[in-house]
Amino acid sequence: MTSLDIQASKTHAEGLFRRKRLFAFGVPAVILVYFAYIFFAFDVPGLVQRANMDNARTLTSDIWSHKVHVTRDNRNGEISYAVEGERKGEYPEGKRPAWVSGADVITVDLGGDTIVRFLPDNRTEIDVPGFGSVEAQAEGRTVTTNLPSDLPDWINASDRRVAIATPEGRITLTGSKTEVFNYFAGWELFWFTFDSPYHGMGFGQIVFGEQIDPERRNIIGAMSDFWHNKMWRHKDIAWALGETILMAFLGTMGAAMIALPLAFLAAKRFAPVMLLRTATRRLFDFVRGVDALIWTVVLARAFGPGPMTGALAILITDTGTFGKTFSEALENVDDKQIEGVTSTGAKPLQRYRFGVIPQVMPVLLAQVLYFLESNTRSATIIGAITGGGIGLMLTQAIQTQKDWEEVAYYIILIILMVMVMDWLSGWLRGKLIGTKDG
Amino acid sequence: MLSINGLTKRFGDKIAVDTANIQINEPAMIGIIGRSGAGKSTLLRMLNRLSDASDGEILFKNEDVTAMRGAARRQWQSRCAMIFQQFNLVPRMDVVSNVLHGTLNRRSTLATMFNLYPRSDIHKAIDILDRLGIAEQAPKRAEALSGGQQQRVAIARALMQDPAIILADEPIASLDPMNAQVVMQSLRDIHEEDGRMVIANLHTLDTARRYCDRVIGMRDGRIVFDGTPAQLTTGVARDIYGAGSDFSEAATSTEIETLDRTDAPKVEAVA
Amino acid sequence: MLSINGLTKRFGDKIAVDTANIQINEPAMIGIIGRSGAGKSTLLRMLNRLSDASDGEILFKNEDVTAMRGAARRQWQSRCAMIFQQFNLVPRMDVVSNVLHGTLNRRSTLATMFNLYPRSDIHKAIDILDRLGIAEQAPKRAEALSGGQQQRVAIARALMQDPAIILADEPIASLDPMNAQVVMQSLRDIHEEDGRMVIANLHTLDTARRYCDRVIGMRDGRIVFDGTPAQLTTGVARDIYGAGSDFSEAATSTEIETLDRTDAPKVEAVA
Amino acid sequence: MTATDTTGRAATPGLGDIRESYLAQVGRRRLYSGLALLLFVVLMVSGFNIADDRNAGGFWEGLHQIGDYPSEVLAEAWGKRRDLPSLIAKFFPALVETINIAAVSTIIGAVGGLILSLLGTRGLAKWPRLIPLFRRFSDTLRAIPEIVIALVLIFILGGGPVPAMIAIALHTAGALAKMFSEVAENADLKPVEGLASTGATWTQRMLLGVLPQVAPNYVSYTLLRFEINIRASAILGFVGAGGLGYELRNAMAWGPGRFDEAAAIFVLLFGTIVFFDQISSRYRNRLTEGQAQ
Amino acid sequence: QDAKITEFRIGILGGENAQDRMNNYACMQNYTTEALGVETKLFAPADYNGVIQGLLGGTIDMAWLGASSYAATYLQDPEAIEPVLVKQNLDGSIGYHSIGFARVDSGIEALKDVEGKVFGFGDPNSTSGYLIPSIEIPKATGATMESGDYFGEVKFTGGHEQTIIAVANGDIDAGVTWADAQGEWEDGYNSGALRRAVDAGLVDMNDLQQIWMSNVIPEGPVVLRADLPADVKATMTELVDTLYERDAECAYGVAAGDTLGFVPVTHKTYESIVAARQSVIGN
Ligand SMILES: Nc1ncnc2c1ncn2[C@@H]1O[C@H](COP(=O)(O)OP(=O)(O)OP(=O)(O)O)[C@@H](O)[C@H]1O
Ligand SMILES: Nc1ncnc2c1ncn2[C@@H]1O[C@H](COP(=O)(O)OP(=O)(O)OP(=O)(O)O)[C@@H](O)[C@H]1O
Ligand SMILES: [Mg+2]
Ligand SMILES: [Mg+2]
Ligand SMILES: O=P([O-])([O-])[O-]
Repeated sequence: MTSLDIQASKTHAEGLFRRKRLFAFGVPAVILVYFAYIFFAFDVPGLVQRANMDNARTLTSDIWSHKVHVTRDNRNGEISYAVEGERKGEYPEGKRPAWVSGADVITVDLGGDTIVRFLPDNRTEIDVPGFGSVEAQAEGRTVTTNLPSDLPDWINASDRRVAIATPEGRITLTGSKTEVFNYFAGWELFWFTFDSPYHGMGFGQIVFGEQIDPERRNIIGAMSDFWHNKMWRHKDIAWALGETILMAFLGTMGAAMIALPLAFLAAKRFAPVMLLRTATRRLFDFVRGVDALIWTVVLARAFGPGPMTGALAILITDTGTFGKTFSEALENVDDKQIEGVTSTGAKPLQRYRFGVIPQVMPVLLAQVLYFLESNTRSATIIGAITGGGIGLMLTQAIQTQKDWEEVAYYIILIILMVMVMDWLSGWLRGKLIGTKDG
Repeated sequence: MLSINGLTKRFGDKIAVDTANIQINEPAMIGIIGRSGAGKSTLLRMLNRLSDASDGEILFKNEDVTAMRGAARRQWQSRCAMIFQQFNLVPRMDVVSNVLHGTLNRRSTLATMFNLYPRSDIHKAIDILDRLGIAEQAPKRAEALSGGQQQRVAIARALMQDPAIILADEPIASLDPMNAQVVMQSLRDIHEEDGRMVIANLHTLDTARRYCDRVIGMRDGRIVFDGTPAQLTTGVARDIYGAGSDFSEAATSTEIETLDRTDAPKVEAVA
Repeated sequence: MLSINGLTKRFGDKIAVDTANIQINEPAMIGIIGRSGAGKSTLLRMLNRLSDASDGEILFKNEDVTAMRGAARRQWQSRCAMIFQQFNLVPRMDVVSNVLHGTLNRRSTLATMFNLYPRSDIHKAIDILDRLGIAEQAPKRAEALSGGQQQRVAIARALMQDPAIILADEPIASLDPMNAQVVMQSLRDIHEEDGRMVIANLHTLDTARRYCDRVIGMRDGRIVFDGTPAQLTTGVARDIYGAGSDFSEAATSTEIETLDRTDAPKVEAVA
Repeated sequence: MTATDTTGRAATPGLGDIRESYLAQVGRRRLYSGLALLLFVVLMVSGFNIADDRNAGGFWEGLHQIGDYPSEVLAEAWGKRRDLPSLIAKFFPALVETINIAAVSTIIGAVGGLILSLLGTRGLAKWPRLIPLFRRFSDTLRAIPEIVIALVLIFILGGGPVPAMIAIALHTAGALAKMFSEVAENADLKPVEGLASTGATWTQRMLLGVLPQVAPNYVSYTLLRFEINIRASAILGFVGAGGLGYELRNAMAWGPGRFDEAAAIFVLLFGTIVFFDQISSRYRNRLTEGQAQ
Repeated sequence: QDAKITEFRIGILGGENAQDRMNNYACMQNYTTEALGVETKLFAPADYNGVIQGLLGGTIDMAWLGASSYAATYLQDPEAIEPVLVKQNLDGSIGYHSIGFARVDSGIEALKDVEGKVFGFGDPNSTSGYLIPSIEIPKATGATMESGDYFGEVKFTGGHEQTIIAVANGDIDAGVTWADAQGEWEDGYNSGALRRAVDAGLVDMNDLQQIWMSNVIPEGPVVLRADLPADVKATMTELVDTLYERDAECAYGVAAGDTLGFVPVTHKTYESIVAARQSVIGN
């Protein structure tokens, strides 16, 4: 190569690298500019300000712990004990937690020497180690206390409301009620609620111990009480999970069964009539494009809320998706096998059965099984709209923003459900495609 | 018996088979030779009615095959089995099922949809496989077999049809010499033992010479030779293949003996 | 200069390289021969530190190469270029970029991400390609090149590293005889002109004899011969290859001259 | 040499045995496929019945009403068709927000998925021992439906597009990591080794050795994901994050009187989905074809 | 038309935790099964529209609607449902109010303080959470409810409960929900969404203050699907009518707070609301 050529080569290469550099800088730069636009379009700075870290804390602590409320109604002096302050979590008449004592003066021992005493006349006395004793009285709509004017940041007081947060628990006082929250790790009442005779019993006691409820054998009674737990509603949740999986299963399989014959109509080599083919394809595009979301809303009118509506929404959308992929698979079938079967004088249906189905079956099965798993997730979301399954329970539990332990429970169940479906579809895929003869 | 009169096939402007006339009066074993694109496959596909003729007629025992439609056509196909270069089996199904496909025309659609065949057919299929020396492959998937074995499965499928005619479109083109020999011998045996007519497209001269009673040569869609192997001189072959004087038969050969004459190692045939 | 002491590599029970001892005191051109599985590749990969030694040490100018970790190891790799049988280029990238990969160790990751190679490096890359006779291929994708050209790109990448040692693992095994000659000659030229040490695994005796100053023979992981090409008699070769008396050098040859002695057509080398 | 037939036959075990064992095999297979079919039919039928039973309205009673709602919407929208363009203009910003959510989360998710896939692929991973860790991590990300993360984040961050964006991005990262690593597993390692031999760092090896190989597939999967994410983003709007889904829910919920709005939003959403569906499938075809050449 | 029914389906309006809603209606479900002798199912769709669609499509037999939801159903199909009963407050009235409220620490004391800020409605089909305030507030402010006109932004939170939480969390500056406006603010009044939120431990009313109150709104009717057999209608009307006498605790749950039970009502009561809804559509 002459030195002139080399020079040309070098210039050329420099140009090449300039272009590559432009590309290498250009793409990230475009993305960066886009992100900058998004940063302001989505109001991220405002969001950072509004972000409520207290909520985050509540959420994380709620997930693994529960609180027991001790509440005095300041108008009638009645004291109630309830897990999470809910009606369903109320201690039965005449029972109360072990850390509450006294009759006229009710003493609540929060632990770590933090003690709250409910005194007569709506008076309350709180011993906080290292701070001293706080005295408060509720009168009408106001609360008076002996608190000094400069307060530590864990006390928040006005004449209408006093809130004290100690490491052991929280106390809030208002004119109408005085509440003490005592925190404990774990999910309380997960197995049995207070009204079950099995509450507080160990596993061994129930399985091997003496009969607890004279009416029922221990295991049967315990299972039934667990199943009907009012607080955690295991039965409803099991049904909800079942409904969600059912939606995914019916929707996916139904769609596959409808899409298979239709796909023949959309595949060039099996549907010589162009008009029919195009019509079928547009139909597929349409049902896919409308999206499960809108189908859900449309179908809810005809079928009402429930899993059938969700299943049908999935079915309709996926008929479009399957129709498209199936017909693509059908377009690509190998002619040789069909021809071989045809040459024996086979009838048209037999040709499809032996010439086509064995070829496309692995592709179709793989596709269907993959969708079975992904539709389990879709069914969760669709349930939230159409009113069925674990999706609705989850969204509503989150929207009411209090029972985060339930939310966590649902989330864990959903993840497990999806993972099990994932595993199941993988297993079936291996079994069916690995061994099945057309 | 089989009479092909003025059979023509046009693809657009292209004439793939040009007024072919063949008369076959007894169940012979016939080889059709010619170079690639000569129209051999097209001819056979018209015979089996896999494709329609543009012109001319095929008469079998005075029945007009070209005119058959629907069930009659399928009925004809079942009497006129076809064997393909690429075997054209259903690879994911087991060997016996593939052989049983030969009975599809006789059985009701519904029963076959569920793979339900009479036990006697299954026995017969295995007998045929045994005759072809691959009975022990019966339960395997077709795709698990070697090329030669697959072609024998295809022959078994053809036999299962109990056909009057067996068409074979370059049955040994995808096979190594050893398997080629086994397959050609099977066809010859079928012809001799069952007295079935066999028409085979072949692309090597020596195979045609060795196994066929009669050889037909095609060139550019026309039949340019029709005679006994003995009449097939090198000169005639040059005509058929349109080759110059550098044409050597060995170049088109796939026979083991031909190879043995060179220095390649000797191969033992194992079924 | 390079001193390999008791170098051993075990894969489970299998000993791929068994206490190899090699002393190299000057930048020589060394060929390693031995049959498949003898441990040649494993030895070279340990030298480049692509894989770790199980035992023993490699000293280069009294530095312990085997002990290097992280950046030091990569630094060593940049001084000890490697050429592979399958070229191991990035096929979808252009030739210049592939050559510039030789400078990766010197450049920051970020800079390479944005293709920020200094202009001088780009010029140098093209000079190297020119030296190897493939400058006009510079803008093409590597995958668009022929095998011989790709191997020369790989050599260019190695040169771009400005290495003290060039390792070549069967650099011509995937090439046709003509390209093999070009590539071996390039390596020889680099050795002679730049004074770089070249260690090449070769599987043909005559190549080793023709291009190398020193030949090392390996068998079953052990070094069984170390000497000049002249000392490499047919008897020694039989030992190395563990062959019987039917061993013929021609059988392992890829040289054009060797082939020319048979009836293969003569090929002109075009740079 | 013509004796193949006889040699073949000599090797044959008793023909009766073959028949028996084949018939037994067929019987077994029929039994299994019969059972599988039966199980499937039972599942489908009982599943249908359970779903029908737990639904407020029955399948058969509802079937004839299927057109009621759409026809009401269409009738009203048709009546007010003149407003349609202005309504489309009105809701266009919401559409842009929906698309933005999908686009940002796809980009972020793709980068996350890329890193996770490289770290979780045998032969490429920087820390081979941690492969199971990264794999389980992406499995978990993939298993969580977007709605879960979105709603939790709305609680902390308040409403708006960001929670939806983060939720979709996380799910996308998990989903793409799986698809990406399937591609990366089949990547040719020779270029990587070639780069390693020059002393390149892990990042350089991945960037220069792996990415060029897998890029077409990665881009194609990312496009597919973008299309899916537009749907996801619309759905999240429906349950609480902003964008077109939120507008659609309000319009649909109010019912007659705003069905023209619902129709306009529907047109936007449908048009967008079909548009990006077509674009992505066209590009994907091109990318994968380009690779085959 | 007088065919036997095989099951009875009760819809529960959205806007509250599905589980809580189911819990509150569990007693009602038992009574219904007892009274009708057929299986009773509860459905709690995510929003008001779910129940409206159910009634229109004939997939829900009974529901306690809001006045606006009733109007929505009536306007789409006047033949679909019949109002039968309405809830009576402790003072015997059958009205309630839309309450505008904000956080105490937000400094918002009246509607004028919300100018330029974020204002939240509940469900588009809610009377107190949307219809009435969307008519009355513009009269007070003299501007429309379009985002940016008077309020900086106007949002739909999705339901009463979500509005309360959104205000308490500061996601929106002010919102509207419903209450009977009887009893103490600190309790969340005697009945209504605020009371339920307090009972559920969601908010502390001391953190919130009232900034606006609508004129009285007629309480929504309990409706029955018009196609139901006459005896079923009679049985169910009787059942709900006497629920308070039968089981006050159950009535508390079903009626969202303290109540005197249910009294008969006809379509006439809701003509003004139907007109109001029509006027909003006209806009
Ligand atoms: N379906 C078709 N459409 C158009 N032309 C065709 C078609 N099938 C065959 N032809 C043409 O007809 C001619 C004869 O083809 P045919 O396959 O019969 O040749 P052949 O003798 O079997 O050759 P080969 O040895 O390659 O199989 C060829 O030129 C071919 O291109
Ligand atoms: N990664 C590995 N794992 C296990 N065994 C290996 C590995 N790499 C090489 N070996 C074994 O080590 C021995 C030496 O292999 P090596 O590749 O070094 O031989 P070679 O002389 O280069 O042979 P070739 O000419 O085939 O390249 C062989 O027996 C091989 O099977
Ligand atoms: Mg042919
Ligand atoms: Mg090697
Ligand atoms: O319709 P309401 O939400 O006011 O009951």
